[in-house]
Amino acid sequence: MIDVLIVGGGGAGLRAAIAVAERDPGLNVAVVSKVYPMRSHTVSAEGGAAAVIGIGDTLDEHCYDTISGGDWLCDQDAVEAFVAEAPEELIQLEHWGCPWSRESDGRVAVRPFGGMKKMRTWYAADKTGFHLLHTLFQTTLKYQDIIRYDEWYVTKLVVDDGRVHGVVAVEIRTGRIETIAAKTVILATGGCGRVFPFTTNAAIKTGDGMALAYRAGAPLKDMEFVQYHPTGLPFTGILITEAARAEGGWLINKDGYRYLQDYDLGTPTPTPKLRSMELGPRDRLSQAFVHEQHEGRTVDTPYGPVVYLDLRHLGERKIDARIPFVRELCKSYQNLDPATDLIPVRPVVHYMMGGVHTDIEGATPIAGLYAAGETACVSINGANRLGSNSLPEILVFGRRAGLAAADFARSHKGGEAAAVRTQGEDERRRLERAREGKRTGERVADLRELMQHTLEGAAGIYRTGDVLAKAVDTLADLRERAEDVRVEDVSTAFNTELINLQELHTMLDVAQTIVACALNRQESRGAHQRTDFTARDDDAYLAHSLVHRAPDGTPSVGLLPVTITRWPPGERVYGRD
Amino acid sequence: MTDTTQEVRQEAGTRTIRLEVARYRPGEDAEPVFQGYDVPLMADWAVLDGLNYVKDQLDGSLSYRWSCRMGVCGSCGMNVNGEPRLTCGTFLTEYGEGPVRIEPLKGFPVIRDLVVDIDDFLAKLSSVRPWLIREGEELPLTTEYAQTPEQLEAYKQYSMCINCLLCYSACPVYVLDPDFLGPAAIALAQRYNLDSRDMGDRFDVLNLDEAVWGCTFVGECTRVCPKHVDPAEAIQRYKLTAALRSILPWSKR
Amino acid sequence: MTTGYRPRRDAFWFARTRSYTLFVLRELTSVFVAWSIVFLLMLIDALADGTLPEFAALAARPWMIALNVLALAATCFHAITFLNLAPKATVVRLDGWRVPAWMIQGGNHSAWVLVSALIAYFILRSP
Amino acid sequence: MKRTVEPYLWLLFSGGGVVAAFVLPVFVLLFGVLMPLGLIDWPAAGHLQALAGNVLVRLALLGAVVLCLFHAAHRIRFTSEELLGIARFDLVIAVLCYGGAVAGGVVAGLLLF
Ligand SMILES: Cc1cc2nc3c(=O)[nH]c(=O)nc-3n(C[C@H](O)[C@H](O)[C@H](O)COP(=O)(O)OP(=O)(O)OC[C@H]3O[C@@H](n4cnc5c(N)ncnc54)[C@H](O)[C@@H]3O)c2cc1C
Ligand code: SF4
Ligand code: F3S
Ligand code: FES
Repeated sequence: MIDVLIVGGGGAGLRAAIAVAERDPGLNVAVVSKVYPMRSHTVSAEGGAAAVIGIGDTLDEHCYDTISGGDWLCDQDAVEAFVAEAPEELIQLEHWGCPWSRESDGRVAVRPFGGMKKMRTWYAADKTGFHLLHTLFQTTLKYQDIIRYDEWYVTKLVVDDGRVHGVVAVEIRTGRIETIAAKTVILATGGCGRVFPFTTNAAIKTGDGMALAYRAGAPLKDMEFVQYHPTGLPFTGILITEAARAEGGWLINKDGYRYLQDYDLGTPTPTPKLRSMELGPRDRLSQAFVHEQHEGRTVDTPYGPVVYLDLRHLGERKIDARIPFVRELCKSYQNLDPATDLIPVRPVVHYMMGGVHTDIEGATPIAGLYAAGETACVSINGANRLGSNSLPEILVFGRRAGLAAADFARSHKGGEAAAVRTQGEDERRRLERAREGKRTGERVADLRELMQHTLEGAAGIYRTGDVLAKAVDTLADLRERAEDVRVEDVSTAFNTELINLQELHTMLDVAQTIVACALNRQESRGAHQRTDFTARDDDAYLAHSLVHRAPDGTPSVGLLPVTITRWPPGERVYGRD
Repeated sequence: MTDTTQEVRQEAGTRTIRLEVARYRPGEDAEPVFQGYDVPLMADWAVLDGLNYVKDQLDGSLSYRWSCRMGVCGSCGMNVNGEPRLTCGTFLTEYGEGPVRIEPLKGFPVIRDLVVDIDDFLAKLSSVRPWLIREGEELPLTTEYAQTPEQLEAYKQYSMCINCLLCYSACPVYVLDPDFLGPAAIALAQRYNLDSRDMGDRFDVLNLDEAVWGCTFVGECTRVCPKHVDPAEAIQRYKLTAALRSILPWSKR
Repeated sequence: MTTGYRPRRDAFWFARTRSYTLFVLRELTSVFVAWSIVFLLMLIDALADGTLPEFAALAARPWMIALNVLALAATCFHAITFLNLAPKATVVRLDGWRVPAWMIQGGNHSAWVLVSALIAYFILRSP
Repeated sequence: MKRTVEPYLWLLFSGGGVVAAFVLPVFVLLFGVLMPLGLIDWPAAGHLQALAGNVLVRLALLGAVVLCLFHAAHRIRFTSEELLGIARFDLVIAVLCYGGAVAGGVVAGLLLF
């Protein structure tokens, strides 16, 4: 019997594992991950992690930036806890060996970031997530009692009588299907960017944890809030980090004009100014792009319209010192050198503000089930996450969830064995049936593509009621068709087609909740912009969307009040003092 | 491949390139066989995009690993025309008219098609104690250990390894003798050895016949490394360290 | 647990890529290093026995010259590769600034030329 | 802790590599190529004998011979194992290679002293 079973070996999952191991070495802790932990998507994060350390910065200012950045949809008690614990977490990472970039006196260096009023973003060049994840992974190796299930894919949460009892998972290498009994489960499966066609997210980001929780009866929260990052490379969707703008990069349209000044984001200055112009929040920058496109001031490419990110004035030396990975990525994937060329960029789906509904300790309404990281919604990100808040979030709430689960495991006995066995058997039969193969039917990839384009059309940067309503029907149709797809691979060994099929199902679940929540929220707030309801409506919608799975399998959306502590809703002001 | 829109596929319809992909199904095949697929030759397609095209459109049963498609997760290493490469960062146009031969990384047991077993490497990775070792009192979580940019520079390069294992596949010593600790694991040990905050000693695991002394300085590991880690250098440096320590037993590091 | 398929050893791995071949050539220079030492010992022996003319006659045989031309090429290849690789093991840092490899290599090669000239001078200098 | 002799062998190998690089090309060039081809004259036997008569020179020669032989032995050991895939006979091969080097050193010692 596992005491704490963590699904996901990314930043949140590994941080939770260490927290459990440190709290009580007697506990059995296991990490199940569909890829080797160091392959998790945290590895791709580039820009940095925010936490107050500098003199002249205060916790309250970080809170305010986060809350106003989230358009007052954040739970302020959670934000306060997050901001207070973030510095310790980043220092803890430093103590574990993370190679943070440094000032010449040996102290950790910080850089500016979008929507932040102070310089408080710690960074390890522009491979922050990579260093963070590898440091965490290597540190977990010190705790030899942490059991790892590498390349195991979790397909189901076993829940009985309102309490979690473990998971069912496939060992991808052998095809072995096993029920892993556990007193507590922490979901740390990351985001779901792959429900959209054009995303910075890795192939593994298919929203599995959200779907697992949702199917098990736990609600998802704020699923309509999908973040578009303003600067992705046009074909691949590879992210050009916000750090590029923080170091002084400009966004220009086809006339070479810094167009952000036309969107109430301040006036251009030669060097970056905090909370202004290119350092505005991501939702506003992505929306400005759409307006430029409508005005015909973007440049057409085979992969859609683009604007340019101009780094040329930074010079080769600064680029190499601060954002070398940007240069490497541009050279290999776009065949250009940012020191001399303009970088074509367009908004790209990047991050999921919503996720599994949890409280401030990471607990879901199902006893023993916790969630942390991008898959969870605590919520500190509200309607729009600020860049560099996610990495500290996965650490702070990964640790909190780990500790809470450890305490739960210590104070509760293991659950009912019979229910676990029958549920496990049912799931095994379902998976084995899927692996029998089927020569006819549509391809997984084709349905996936249809779903992705439906989402892009309906739940993109701007949304509108009737398109969303139509998308509800399209998705319902796709769901049915997905029950009957072609499966060519009947092998037990490393059958990725079987996994892709499971992922298609989870993505469809997640897609349905996104569209349902977006349809239900008749206002514009942060990353959720309705062309038919263009204003923010605090009277009706200063509330989280909470979506449950109805007995007939469709999503049913309700509202939950936002926790306000000290910052009453106000206007979001950028570029004006 | 992020967005296989209909237009892209049509536009590509005319020019194709042949991929010869090693297939191996345990229990069915006695040894790998090659299977040919024609995929669109698109200017900006990586080899990985070609494989994704095969899996999505031609043959759903092909298995391989990938995730980030931006050269940082380390999962998509394969042998492309005999060279270990990250397939997400290797472009089809590099191979002219083709064909492009895609095989699993050499030196590892093949689990399936292009997927190799890397558990041995993970065991080696843990064996070098790749974590920061401190002695005495820890600083509280309000203060960081100071480290100047120069001190950071001293190990930074060795911290860039993405565990893609191209170096193992390229190293004839490892291919010949799987007991060899190998380039990435030793480079990682050096990453901690040279970190000014680390007080650990990894002499006992590095100064072994099958650790640094197994390396004959072929140098291929460094040549194929996509992240410029230079493991060959890390190993030769530790050889010097270990040799000096062996003749001057009182000296450390 | 499946162990998976292990390909058989490739007996001609060193012929597969240019860099492998260069590596093997580099290692094989050691055979000529050994030969050069044998040749040196023969010379010393001849000096001790006072049979230098016989040694000179042997050395002038065409196959002997051919062998020594090869040995010259091999020892030069050895010298170049060995001196080039030296900075790998010895990373020199001055004040945190890492002395670039080409400087160390340049230093090594200069030393090589100097030592060679010195040896040649002592041997050829008329008494 | 497991003991290994490799560090010592490697030091001899590296030292030998440097010596071989510095002295062998010019030696082979002079005695093996230029003189036999008649491009330069053989020095007088007396001159060479006088040179070799110097104890320091003789010691240096002995050192160079031993180091170079160790260098060659080390490489031949590993290269033969890699080329022929016979690493499992390492012990035998090592004894042969280094044994050869030691024997060469003894011969040189006898010749020189
Ligand atoms: C390109 C990019 C750049 C970014 N840059 C920044 C930045 O600079 N600063 C910042 O703060 N944030 C950044 N972010 C956001 C941040 O990186 C992520 O939100 C964060 O890393 C998520 O971490 P996680 O631990 O929640 O999930 P992940 O790291 O995604 O890990 C998910 C884990 O769950 C496992 N898993 C998933 N499903 C299953 C299943 N069914 N069974 C078993 N295991 C499963 C996976 O194997 C994986 O181990 C960036 C994001 C992207 C895409
Ligand atoms: S050292 Fe280089 S080649 Fe080897 S695993 Fe690391 S990144 Fe890959
Ligand atoms: S290729 Fe192998 S032999 Fe050494 S220098 Fe690299 S580990
Ligand atoms: S897919 Fe991640 S490195 Fe290639």
